[in-house]
Amino acid sequence: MDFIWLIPLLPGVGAAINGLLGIRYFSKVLAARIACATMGAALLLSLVAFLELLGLEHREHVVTLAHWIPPIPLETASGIGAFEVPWAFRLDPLSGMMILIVTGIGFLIHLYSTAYMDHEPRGGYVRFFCYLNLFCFFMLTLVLGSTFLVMFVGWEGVGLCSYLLIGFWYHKQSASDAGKKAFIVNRIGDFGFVLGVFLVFYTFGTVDFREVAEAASHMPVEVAGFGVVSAICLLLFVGAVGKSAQIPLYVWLPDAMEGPTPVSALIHAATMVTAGVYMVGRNAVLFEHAPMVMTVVATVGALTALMAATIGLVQTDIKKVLAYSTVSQLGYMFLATGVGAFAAGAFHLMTHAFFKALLFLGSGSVIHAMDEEQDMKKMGGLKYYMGTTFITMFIGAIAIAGVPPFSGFFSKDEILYRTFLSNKWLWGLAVVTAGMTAFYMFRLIFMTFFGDYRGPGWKHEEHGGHAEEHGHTWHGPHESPRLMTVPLMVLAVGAFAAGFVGVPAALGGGNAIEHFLEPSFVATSASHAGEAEHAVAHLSHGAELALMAFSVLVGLAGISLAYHLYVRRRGQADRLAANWSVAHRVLLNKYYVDEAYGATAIDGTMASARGLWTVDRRVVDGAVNGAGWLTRALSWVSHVLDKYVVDGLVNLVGWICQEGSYLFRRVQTGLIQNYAVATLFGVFAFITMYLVARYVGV
Amino acid sequence: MMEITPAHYTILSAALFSVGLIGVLVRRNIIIIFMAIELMLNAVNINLVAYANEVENLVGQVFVVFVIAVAAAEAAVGLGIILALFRNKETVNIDEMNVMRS
Amino acid sequence: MPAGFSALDFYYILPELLLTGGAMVVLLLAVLTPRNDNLLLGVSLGTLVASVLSVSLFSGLDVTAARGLLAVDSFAAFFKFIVLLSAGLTMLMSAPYLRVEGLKAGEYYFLILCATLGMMFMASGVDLITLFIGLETMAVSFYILAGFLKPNPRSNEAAVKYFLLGAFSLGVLLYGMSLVYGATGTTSLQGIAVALSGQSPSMVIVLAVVLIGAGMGFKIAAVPFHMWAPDVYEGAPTPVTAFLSVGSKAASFAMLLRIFVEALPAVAADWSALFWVLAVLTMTLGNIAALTQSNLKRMLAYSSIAHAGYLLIGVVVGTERGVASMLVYLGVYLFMQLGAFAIVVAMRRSDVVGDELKDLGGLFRRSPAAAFMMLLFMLSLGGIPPTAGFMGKVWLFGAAVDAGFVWLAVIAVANSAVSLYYYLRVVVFMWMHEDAQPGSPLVFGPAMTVALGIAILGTVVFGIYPQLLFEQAQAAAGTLEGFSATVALR
Amino acid sequence: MAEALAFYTLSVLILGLAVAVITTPNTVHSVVFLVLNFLCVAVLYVFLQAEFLAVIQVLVYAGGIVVLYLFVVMLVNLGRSPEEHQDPRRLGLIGLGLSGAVLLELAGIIAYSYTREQSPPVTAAQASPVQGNIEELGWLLYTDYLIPFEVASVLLLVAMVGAIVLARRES
Repeated sequence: MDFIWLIPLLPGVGAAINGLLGIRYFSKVLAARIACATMGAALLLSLVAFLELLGLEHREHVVTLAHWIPPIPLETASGIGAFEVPWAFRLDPLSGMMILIVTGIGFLIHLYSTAYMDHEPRGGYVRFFCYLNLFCFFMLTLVLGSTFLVMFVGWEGVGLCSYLLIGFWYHKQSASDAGKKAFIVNRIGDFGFVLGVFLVFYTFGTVDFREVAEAASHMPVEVAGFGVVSAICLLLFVGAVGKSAQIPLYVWLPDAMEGPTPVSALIHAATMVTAGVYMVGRNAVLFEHAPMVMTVVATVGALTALMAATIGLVQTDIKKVLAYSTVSQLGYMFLATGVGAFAAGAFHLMTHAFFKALLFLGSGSVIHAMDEEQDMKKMGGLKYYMGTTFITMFIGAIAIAGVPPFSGFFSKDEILYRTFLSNKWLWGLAVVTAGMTAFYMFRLIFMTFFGDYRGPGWKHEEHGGHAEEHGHTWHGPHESPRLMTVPLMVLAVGAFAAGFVGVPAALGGGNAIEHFLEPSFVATSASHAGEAEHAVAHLSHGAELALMAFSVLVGLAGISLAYHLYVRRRGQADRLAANWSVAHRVLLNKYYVDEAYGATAIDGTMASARGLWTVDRRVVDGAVNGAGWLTRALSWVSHVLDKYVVDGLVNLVGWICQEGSYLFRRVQTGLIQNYAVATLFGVFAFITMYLVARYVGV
Repeated sequence: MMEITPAHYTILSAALFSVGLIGVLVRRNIIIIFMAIELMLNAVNINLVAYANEVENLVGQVFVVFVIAVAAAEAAVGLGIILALFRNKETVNIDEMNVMRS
Repeated sequence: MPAGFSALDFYYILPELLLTGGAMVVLLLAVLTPRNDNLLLGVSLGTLVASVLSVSLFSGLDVTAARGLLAVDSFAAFFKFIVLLSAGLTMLMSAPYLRVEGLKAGEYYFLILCATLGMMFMASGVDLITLFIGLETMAVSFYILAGFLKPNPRSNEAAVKYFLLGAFSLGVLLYGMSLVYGATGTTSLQGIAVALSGQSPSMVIVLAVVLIGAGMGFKIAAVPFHMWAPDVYEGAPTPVTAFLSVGSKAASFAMLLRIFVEALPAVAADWSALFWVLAVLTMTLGNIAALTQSNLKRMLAYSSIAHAGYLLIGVVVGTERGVASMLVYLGVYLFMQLGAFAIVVAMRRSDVVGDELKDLGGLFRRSPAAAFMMLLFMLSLGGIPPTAGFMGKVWLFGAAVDAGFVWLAVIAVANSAVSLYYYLRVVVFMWMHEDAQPGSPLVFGPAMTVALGIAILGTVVFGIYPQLLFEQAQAAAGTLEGFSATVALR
Repeated sequence: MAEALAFYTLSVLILGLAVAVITTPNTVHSVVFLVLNFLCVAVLYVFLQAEFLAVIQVLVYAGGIVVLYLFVVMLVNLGRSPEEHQDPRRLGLIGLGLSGAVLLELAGIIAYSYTREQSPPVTAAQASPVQGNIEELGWLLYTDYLIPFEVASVLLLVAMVGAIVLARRES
């Protein structure tokens, strides 16, 4: 298994070849082949490594490649420690799972991109694959790194790639602005992370994950106070918040959708943004010793999940819906880690990687088919044009909505269950979020694939107008090429089946993934035996099943609500008025008032005949109305927070720097004597400083 | 007051130094500014010679020899620079030398 | 031979003698064969190599020579290596530049060699007079070099600015030195330290600390004594700017350390506070002012100001660790800064000035190799692992934390984060902007290739295997005297 | 008493001439005042037992450097006053104020610490085998300070080369 260092290296080599030679010399096909081949090889190696890992007794293997930072004596809390960092990679269950996700999904997205990016000019095409490979290189370094610093190399590297790829279409102002925003926000997170690492070294005298975990496991759990471990965890969590787009640093992720869709799928849904969750999981022992920070993590996670879901309810840009959904699901993962269910968080990370990558790629396929149209109001009825995309995306939506036996059900349910045991309030928030998630995902599906086609025409009179601006003729929505649909199908299988590795005991499963991942979250295999003593409280299987049923019902309610609003009523509305087909443009509650009013006025006789059913429906509608209004208000509040507070802070920092820069430039008048005056002023100020310090006594 | 101590020389030197400073800071003719810098160096020399007299070793005077040598070298180079500049810009006004700024 | 001057003394100044001799030969050749640029370059480089070899003869020693005026120790050897290497890289990148600008190579190389000579005396002098005369030799050479592009008004202006402000700050520096002499009766650093030990430092010494600090602060371009730097860096010929920002800065730091650590440990608390303020001001202002620059040379000037701020951390810390980490940072800074300037020089062609940021537009498509090298230099300057700049920062900031200057380290880390913005802006220009001169790749001559190769090698190798640099720096810092008092007073 | 009288007279002369140097509008007058100033400083050196330096001061400064100044003043003879154009952003007054403040600080600190510490540290004067100021200085320059002396010669060579490079007209 000593070859695991090759896994990150292979995509790195691909990036180097494409970057150094490809941009000048390679054809599109050759560059794509190199990129895909290196990723494919990395995937194979990952599989082999993973299988070998399963055969290991201790489920852990560390490969030290070379010395990196030689021993530097540095002061730590317990005397002078040697700050020594090797280039070391660690394969354990957590990183094993991650490399499979990164290489597997990465490979599929590489394949998908060969077709998706096809209309790019050659230079841009090769550049894209160079960045994509480079990203995989850094991401794999991040997950395999055995110390904080090696992880930091990957951490910064994926940030850089993300920044480059968001701004890939740099001539678009919005794209380069989004890249900048991502960059600035991530700096704030990185600042916390770096300070956290410093503090880790100061406290433990090492930056190796395993050694830190060992040392931390002997420290008392900081139940009552806010000690050094809590400080470390809080700082690390700041880093995670930046990378994984949580409140208050989530603002960059929705904007990041300016990048090409495969990038959104790989970096901003499946892998990079989960790095924060991964990092928290990696330091599970540390976090378990800081219960206060755990509460912070769980609360931030739950609030983010809820807030992003509310925003998702009213978005009409297909990628924006998915982006907010990603933020929301990441919040779920943090909620899980925050309540101590690290395995559940990692499990959700994996299932989410499948279905969210699937949904993003599906949306990419839709956007491709619609000639770069992203507004769902201009779609509709696409299931007749692109069956494969529809079916696979539908599977993804079912998975995320938490319908058994699809993967999302198992992972989400595990999180809900563990949250319920820990904190009922957070559980409430999470359940509401689950309902909203189901609603907006199916709203997306229904708006996109059901109903009537509402996009631009293509058959006769409008034939040239819209399409020829893009330099090629558009023949209406169409199914994407095989290279794009095959990855969709593979991911759909994953989105369906990935959950079976974690069937809970209440359903007769063994929750295999939790036991598999457990060694990564405890200090040593020795303390693994004593795990029972800090095992969490259990509910009876009956109660667990009831909770499960409840959450499934909430999910189904969300779906049926979406169906109610976007399919059933619209069909009815079509018969009532011709302009009804654009009703979804109208805000939710207004839609309902009008609809109910129209229904009672025109079908008045029918209404009286229907009797009780109508009353029922009005009650339901009223509730929906209220909920809709509340949601809108929440969305508005979130939006205002987003725009004026969080954005404001980010902009303020930038503004201060920029204005400071201009101020210094104005001071630089070019006049020699002013420069001499500055020197003299410095002398004067320092002498005065000393005089004051000495004779006035400060 | 009547006994002349090294402090007297030092204060004279400080005053001469400040006159030089003022000359550097307020005049616009580069040549005069340059002369003001020579005044500053002279103030340093007075200081060094006075101290050498006080502490009764000649190191201070040796230092002065080197300061004078450096002053001569700087004068040669500085005037060369001023000449080169004058050929290009036809001015020795320091306020007209702010092409590069901010 | 004068009394008390032994053959051994001449042996110990062999590197300086070789350099002087080489400079004279170059000057003669410039008269005899003025058009033979390659010969002049070869002789100059040969002189540097010979000097490097002779420096390595003494690298393990720790003695004083020439009647206590020069120290032959690892500290001096380390700085001599740095200045000789930076002079060599500067000459290598100058070769194509001189051709394009049509400059006389003989005088140019002669002046570079003489500036290097001055720097070497700054590194090894342990007497105020030696240090001062070395400083002036360097400074006068740079005054001339800054104005070497005679028909160019910007170069004239740079020379005038550097010269006037340099002479001005020299006055301030000398005044401070004269006060020190007056208070102690000696110019020997050792003697000053002995005379000051055991008495409570008088205010005159503190005054001298401020004046010398201001004079040295001018040379290292520390805020608020920095204001000459952006203008002079922009106007001077680009290789001279590179040499100014690396060689001059390194030698000035050597002199600063010698004076403050060896001669003034009695007032360590005072100068440490002074440099704390200077360091914070310098790195913050340097980084923030760099954010909005559009001229590449000017941006690099502000970046070099910011780096002086980081380097000052090592002086503030003042311990052996602090100084050692500062030396590491200087060694790293040498490669990345000179590398970045080498790319700027390579952009200069007969029809293109190439020092504006927008001239880098689309460099990645034009010259991927150059773009990748620039990327590495920028990442290193920004302190991103696994480049050498990261190593330097880790050690430097670690030393600060270690000595209890936690706030200083926090400010420095925040500054590094800010600085990434403008370093990556360069990357953005190279990768994401329209091609500034489509279809005309940069051409590297053999000399430039060697210079860039060395710079890249240093940036990468010291990032992955910094052991060698660390050992040298630690040995060098170990021979600087006066730490015990510093540490006691911290 | 006589010493005091001489000192104060010279001080007034030196400072007065210095002020004249930096206030005269005419550059040539400035140069003349500078020469006179240097001569007064040379006299001051004689009082301080630095005869050799007094000679050097007259020879190098008054004789050499100032002639150089005169040359340059003649060479850059302008059609208009060099002080005609003034940049409004220049902080002349602030500079004036700061100079005054720094002078006050310098003088205050020096006077204060001199009254406080009446015992200036005297290091052992280096034993020199010769008598007389000039011989002693020469001895020191060619033994102890030989290295800086030689470097100074390189410095002067650099200055010479530089002056030629910069002042030479390109053909």
